[in-house]
Order: sequence, then structure tokens, then C-alpha cells
Amino acid sequence: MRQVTGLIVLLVVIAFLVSGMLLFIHPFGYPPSDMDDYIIENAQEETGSNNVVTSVVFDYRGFDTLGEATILFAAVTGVLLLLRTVKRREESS
Amino acid sequence: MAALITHSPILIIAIPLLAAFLTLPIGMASKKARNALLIVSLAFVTFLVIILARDISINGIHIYTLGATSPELTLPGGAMVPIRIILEVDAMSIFMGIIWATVSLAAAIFSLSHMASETGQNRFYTLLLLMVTGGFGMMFTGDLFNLFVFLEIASISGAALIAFRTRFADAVEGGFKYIVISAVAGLIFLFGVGLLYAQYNSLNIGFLANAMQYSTLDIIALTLFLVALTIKTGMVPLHMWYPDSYTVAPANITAMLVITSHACMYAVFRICFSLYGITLDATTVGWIIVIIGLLTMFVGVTMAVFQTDVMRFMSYHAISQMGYMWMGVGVGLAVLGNPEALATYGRDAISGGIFHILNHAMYKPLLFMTAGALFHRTGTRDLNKMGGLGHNMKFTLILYIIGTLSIAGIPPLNGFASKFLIYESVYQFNPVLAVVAMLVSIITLASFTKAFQSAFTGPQLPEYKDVKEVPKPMLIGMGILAAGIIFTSIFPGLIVERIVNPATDALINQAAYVNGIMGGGMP
Amino acid sequence: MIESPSGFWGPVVWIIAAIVALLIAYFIQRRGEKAYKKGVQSETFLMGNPKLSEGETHVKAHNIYWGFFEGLKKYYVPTITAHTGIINDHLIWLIAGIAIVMIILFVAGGI
Amino acid sequence: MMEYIPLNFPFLAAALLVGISFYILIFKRNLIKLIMGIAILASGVNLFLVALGYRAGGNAPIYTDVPEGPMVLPVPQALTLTSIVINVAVLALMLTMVILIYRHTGSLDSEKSRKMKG
Amino acid sequence: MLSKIVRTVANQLILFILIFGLYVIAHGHLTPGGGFQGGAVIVSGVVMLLVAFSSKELKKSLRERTLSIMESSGALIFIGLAFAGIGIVFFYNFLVGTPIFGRIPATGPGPGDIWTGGFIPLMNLAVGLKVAAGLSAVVLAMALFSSGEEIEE
Repeated sequence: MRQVTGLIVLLVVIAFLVSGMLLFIHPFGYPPSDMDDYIIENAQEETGSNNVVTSVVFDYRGFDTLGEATILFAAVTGVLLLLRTVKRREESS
Repeated sequence: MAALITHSPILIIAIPLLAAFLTLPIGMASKKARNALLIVSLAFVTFLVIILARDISINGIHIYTLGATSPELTLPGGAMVPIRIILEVDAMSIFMGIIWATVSLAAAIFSLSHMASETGQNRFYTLLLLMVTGGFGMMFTGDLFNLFVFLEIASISGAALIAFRTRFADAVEGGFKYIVISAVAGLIFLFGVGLLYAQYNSLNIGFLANAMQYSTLDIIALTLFLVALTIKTGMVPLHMWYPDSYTVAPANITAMLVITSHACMYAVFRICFSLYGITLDATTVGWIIVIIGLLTMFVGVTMAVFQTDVMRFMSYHAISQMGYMWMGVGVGLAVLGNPEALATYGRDAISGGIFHILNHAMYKPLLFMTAGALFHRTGTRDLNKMGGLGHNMKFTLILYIIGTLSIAGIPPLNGFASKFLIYESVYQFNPVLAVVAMLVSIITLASFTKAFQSAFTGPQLPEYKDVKEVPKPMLIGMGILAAGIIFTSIFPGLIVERIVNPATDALINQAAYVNGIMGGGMP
Repeated sequence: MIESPSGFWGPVVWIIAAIVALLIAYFIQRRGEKAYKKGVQSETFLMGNPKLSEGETHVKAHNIYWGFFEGLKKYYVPTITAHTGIINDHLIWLIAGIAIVMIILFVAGGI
Repeated sequence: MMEYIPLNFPFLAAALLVGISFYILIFKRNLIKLIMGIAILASGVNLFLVALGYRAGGNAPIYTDVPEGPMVLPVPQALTLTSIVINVAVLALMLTMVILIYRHTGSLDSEKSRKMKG
Repeated sequence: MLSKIVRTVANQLILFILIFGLYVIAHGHLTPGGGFQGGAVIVSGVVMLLVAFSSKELKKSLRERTLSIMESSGALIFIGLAFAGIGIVFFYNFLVGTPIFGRIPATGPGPGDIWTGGFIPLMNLAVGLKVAAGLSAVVLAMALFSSGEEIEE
């Protein structure tokens, strides 16, 4: 039962995604590019960096990068929190 | 002061973040300084939220462009596309912000003594502050990818905090379920963002709303957004992970997790109303939300009656109460294309749903915290093992009764006020919905009576003879929320007039949201 | 005061009504039997059976509403079986949700 | 300029990767395999994002000694970078929890290692 | 702990890995790369040390407490740089046009100049420090936990 249901919903979702990818999205290699053209043209002047990707990462979308660094910080903190020692845990509880 | 208001959207997000980064170095030096940092930063954030709310009620939508030469500059240098990340705070966002600030402050005060005997407190508070950041970011951002990033911040810190008591096997299991669901939901959400980016080459909600055509890819993206975000709010039938995770977390964290699920709900509203808005097939989506809301309500409450674990019992009730909000807002969404019906009852339905968010965000954390107080003193969550605790824990008993009466919608408490709005307006849309909603309310009261009877009443059990009342910080944390409940109960008209109705209008008025970004480019 | 399409809600009226009801109840209680004997009448009496110890008189949580669950067995058994608690099943529901919502939206959109 | 590609092969590959990962998420009971499935889902989404930004015949968007020609879009690359780091963080946390689950229950099977249901 | 050959080679190789990582971080605004990538390269060196020596051995020289503080300080530098522009707007690139990293390159293709990019190189450094310290702490903690060692609070 579970297998059959799983297979059916899987096929439906894949069919939708594949048809969307084949029929409706822009042709590969010819994307619409209003925002990116502005960034490519002005990145050197505005941020002074030759690497446009870096200027996007740290300047235009710097807040995302702050969030990303925060996620990494949260994950590291979480890992160290969860791997506290067995010994000390028993003492306190 | 003017500069503080101008920068307050980013300060509200960045100050808990800064405090989180400082917690570890400071906490290694002194415990007291760390606790002071926690409380002071959260109190300052609450203050900022209040002054920002005041400013928004006077001056309208608040825009903050990160990294531009001025905060209001959304379209630099003649470009027709917003380039940078823009925070857009309107009445709905700040409504969620007020809730989040209050509850996180109460939860932080509560945790000061609830967590006092545990190890690893420095990291615990770091993650708590990061979760606060994630919630505020989700509420204030006007950028889809940024929404994803903050969603992930909230989920990761939430998962680590759920699994905090690693000595219990089920705690780790709950955390694992939460992180798996969050990761899959987050990636599906990201796929949807990619689909929108592929067509319109932008990530800004206001710009996308302006350019939206509701093409085939947009429908696929809408589906991915809806399912990815509703699984995070625990909508039936996607709710099964929800009680597993919420049960095992420390009570203060569960209280905060409830609000993060409200933040995901807010994101759904934002996507339906502000991103898709007029192009949306509102009747279909509205009916999907209404029917699933109905199912959520009913399955949640019937499963809750069955439970004997107090936290699990309340988690199912949290699911069930979410159904009311979905139903109220879903009815409003279903008549979005019909201005007459919207004016007659649709707006009131949305108001009821949003008002219920506010009420739920006060009484559900309060109830979770009372459950945490019981766990703090008895060491068990099993209702079968409890009994007669009302003899010694009088304040907890009173707070529990306030929460129970409020969640069951007993007049004159605030739960009734919002349910009243929902019943009245939903009845005009379809009477069956209102009848089921009332039935669910009755079962809610019945099941809370059961929990009340088994935990608090009865003769004193011999094993709990010397149970004491919980420490003061826990009572203060719960008291803040109870005071909020009583205030809302006595002045429901004031709250609806000043806070809820502006939020409703901000949701319905898509043009204002787009104008905030595009400066009047709405077709 | 909240206005809704077909009514209004004001808590102050309710609070006044509640206070009046409480006062009436208090007066009725004052008119009651004054010769209440504390020692005798507060004892547990169970059909003449010997008195139970304190813990045994407390009704445990899983016994409350037993009849409700018995009566609704047809609903409860499948619902509880569906809550397997296996992470894969949660994910099946997620993917099934995507499939169902997509089908509904496309059928309704007429594409 | 490259020739026009009639089928969107990179997008198709991304959709299929997502499909494969859904298959793993549904049918594989081993928790480590589940995590691998999430990693594959992440790869699919990342491939989709980075393929969105490709422009036919484009160079990398770095001005240091770049040859003449159009540049590929920089924003999807930045998004992919962010998404990769997020996934690293999530995977680290998930693996930690699996280690702890194995410590507690001695099993990696998602059915045998579960404690809560109903 | 692996054989002597592996340990000796690892000892020599770690220097090159560190230098390469630092290069990737420092030239993030000119060539492909940046803080995250460079940090990951450095962490790969730490993993190599972890494989060559045991986690017990590595714990003596690489303490988790230090790594945590390093990570926190990296994050603090990052958010501090973001806060420094708040006179205008949060995340404003306030260093463009100043003597430090402030040169603006000629528009269009050209050779790179290390003194460009405003606060981007500094942020790269902060992120590199953070990623290197954080991920090595994770790897170390996992290795220590699975070998049954005590982990510092």
C-alpha cells in the first residue's frame, strides 16, 4: 500500500517537474537578465571589486551572506551543544 | 530618535544577532553578564518594535534598502529592477513582530531558571538569540531568497534546541524529524524561488508581484511554496512530525517554536496576498486552505483528546487552533476577487484569523510554559503519573486556568473574541464551517478539562508531597503572557481597531505593498 | 467592542453579568444549611466499601472519556494507525501534498 | 556562440535529481541514506539555480583578465554559494543527530529507532 | 594514528594547504574564490591532520574552546563591518574611495589590483576565519565524540 501510493505520487510530481522544465521554462542559455545586466555593468564602479560574484555575495546581497554565516554559526553551535560529554551530563541530572 | 526609527528594521534583526555572537565569549567569563545581555538585548528589541509599530501606524510602510546610499533608494541609477535586498515592514509584518518580541522576551525570562540546572547553557542562549533573529528576518524581509535564509536560521537553531536534552532518546528523535522536514521543505521552497527567478529575473516580492502573470511555472512555484511552508506550520495531513518535535523540546523553546510556525503561516499569507495577489486563482486556493483548515481543526482536536503526554496533548491543540486561522484567512482569500463579499464578511474573516494568531500566540506559549513548570517540578510529562499538584502550585494553577479558558473560547476571555469574529463571518460564507468550528471549540474545552483534572485536582499524591511552586523568573515569564491575555480580553475593540485591522488592510492592499518598492509602478 | 457582520461583542457587559451571577450564587449559598459537620460529610463514601487510599481515588488521565473513544472507534483506529511516526511516511505525505495541490490547481486553472 | 540546444538538458537533469531524491526519501529506511537523499535534493536544486544563470557562450563574471564576450549571470552563482553553505550546515547537524540516535537506540532504521507515534 | 610516512607527509603538506587556503581567501575579490571556499580548503587540511594523527593527539594543539572563540570573533568582525556603515545604511560599503582597499578599478576587463573592493577583502578574511574555525570544530567534535573522548563545554 505504502509502496504503491509512494510510487504514484512520485511519478506525478516528477511528471509535473519534467514537463515544466521541458516546455515552459526559458531555453537554456538565454535567460531574462534585467537585474543581472545592471549588476555586471555597475559592479566595478560601485563596489570596486573585479569579481562580480564576490561583489554580489558581499555587497549587493551581503545580508544573505550574513544570514549564511549565521546559519553556519548556528550549526556549529548546535553540533557542539549536542555532543556535550556523557560524563558531565550524568553528574548534573 | 529619528535615526533610530529609520534604522529600526535592521536593528531589530541585527541586535539579537550581535548578542548571539557575543554570548559565547561573555558567557565563558561570567554567567550573570550573559543573562543580563540576553534580557537587555531582547528588551531593547521589544522597545524598537514598539516605536517602529508606532511609526508605521502614522507613516505607513517602512522601506529599508540594505547597502544603498540611502534607505529609501529601492531602484538605483535608473534601473527598473530592485538590485539590493530590501526590508519591507508593513502593518502585518510589525503585527507579527510585536508577537515575536513579546513571546521571545517571556520565553527568555522563563528559561533563566527553567534551564538553570542544565549544562551547555552558553550555547543554548546563543541558539535562542539566533532563533529570535531568524523569526524577525522572516517577518520583515521583502526578498524571497532572504526569506529562505532566515527560514533556515530559525529551523536550524530550533532543531538544535529541540534536541537540547540529549540524555533522552526521544529528544534527539524529535530534533532529527524537525531538521529533516525543515531541510526538505526549505529546499522545495528554494526550488520555487528558482522557478520565479527564471521567469522574471528578480527575487524581490514587490517587483515579482508587479510582473506576475500566473503562468504554468508560477502555478508550480505556488504549489511548492504552499506545501513547503504549510508543512512547517503543521497543517493536517502534513502535521505528523509536529507533535513529535514539539513534545520533547524544553517548554520555553516549544513556546517560541509555536511563533516560528506562525511566521511560516505569515509567509504563506504574504505569498498568497502580496506576491500572487490579483493574479491568483483566489477561489481555488482559498477553498483548499479552508478545507485543509477544517481538517486541521478537527483531526488536531480529536487526536489531542486521546493523548496522555501533557506536551504532546498541547501540541495537538496547537495544530487544532491553527485550523481557525487558516479557515478565517482562507475564507477571506476565497472571496478576494469579489469586492462586495469581501466588504461584507471577507475582511472580518481575515481579521478574525489574524486576531486569533495574536491570541493563540499568547495563550499557547502560556500553556506550554505551565506544562514546562509541571515538568520542572515533577520530572515527568505523563498525565497518568500526575495528580493533586494544585495543592502546592497555586500560581501555576491560576495561570493554567487562564490559558484553558482562553483557548476554549469561554467568554469573556480573548479566545472568544477572535472565535466570535470567525464564527460570525464564516457563517455567512458557509454555515457548515462555523458549526464544525464550534464543535471543535467544545471538544477543546472537554480535553483541557481532562488535563486539568488529571494534573491539578484530586488528593495530594504521596510522591509529590513536597513539590514547591516554580521559581520567580518562570512565574514572571508566564505572567507577562497572562497579563497580555487579560488586557486583550478587556479591550478587544481597541486591539482590533489599532493592530488587527491595519494588518488585514495591509494584507488585502497589494498595490500599497508593490508601491513601496516600485514607487507607483502598479498596472 | 468588536463589530461583526451580524452582531457585536463587548466583554464589559459579560463581566458585569458574571459578577451579578456570582452575587446571586453567594446569596443562595448563604441561605444554605449551617449545621454542616466537617468530619463526617467530607469522608469518601463508596457504596459501603472500605475507604480507598489517597492515590487510588484520583481518576487517571487515560480513563477519562473512555466511552468517547469506544464510541468513535471507527474514526480513531485508522487515524491513529496513520500516525506512524516514521520519518519516511511524513515525507510521503509531503510529496503527496505537492502532487494533489498541483493537480487541483491545474484542473481549476483549466490548463 | 554555441548552438541552440533544443532540449533543456541541465534543467531536465536538475528535475530528475530532485525526482531521484524524492524516491530515496520515500523508500529508503536507513537514516544515513535519507540524509544522502537530502544531499541529492540539494544538489538538484543547486544545479537548477546555477543552470538558470548560464548565458550561451558566456564567461565567468570576473573582470580580471577576462576575454571578450558576454558574461553569465552572477546572482544565481551567489545564491548557489549561499545554498551550498546552508546545506553543509544542515548536513552537519543531521549527521550529529544520527550519531546520537544510534547511541541511544542502536539502530539506524527509521522504523526501529523511533520512540514516538500516535 | 597512521604510519610514520603518512604523518611526515601530512606534516609537510599542511603548510601548503594553509597557504593555498589563505591565497584563496585573500584574492577573493579578484579571482574565483572567497572566504567560504578558502575556509573549506583550510578545513580540508585539518581533516587530513585528523586522519594522519588521532583526534586525541590533535586535541592537544587544537582546542575547541579556542576554535569557538575564533569563530565568534570572525562572526563579530563580519557583523561589525556591516554595522560600521550604519551612519548611511547597514551594509554600506564605506571603504570604497578611502586609502584602505578603496581603489576603484578601470571599468571593463583588466588586471586585478589587490587594494580594491572596499570592505569585501576584510569580510572575506572574517568569513574565512569563521568557516575554518567553525568547521574544524565540528569535525574535531565529531571525531572526539565517536572515539569516546571528553568534549569541552
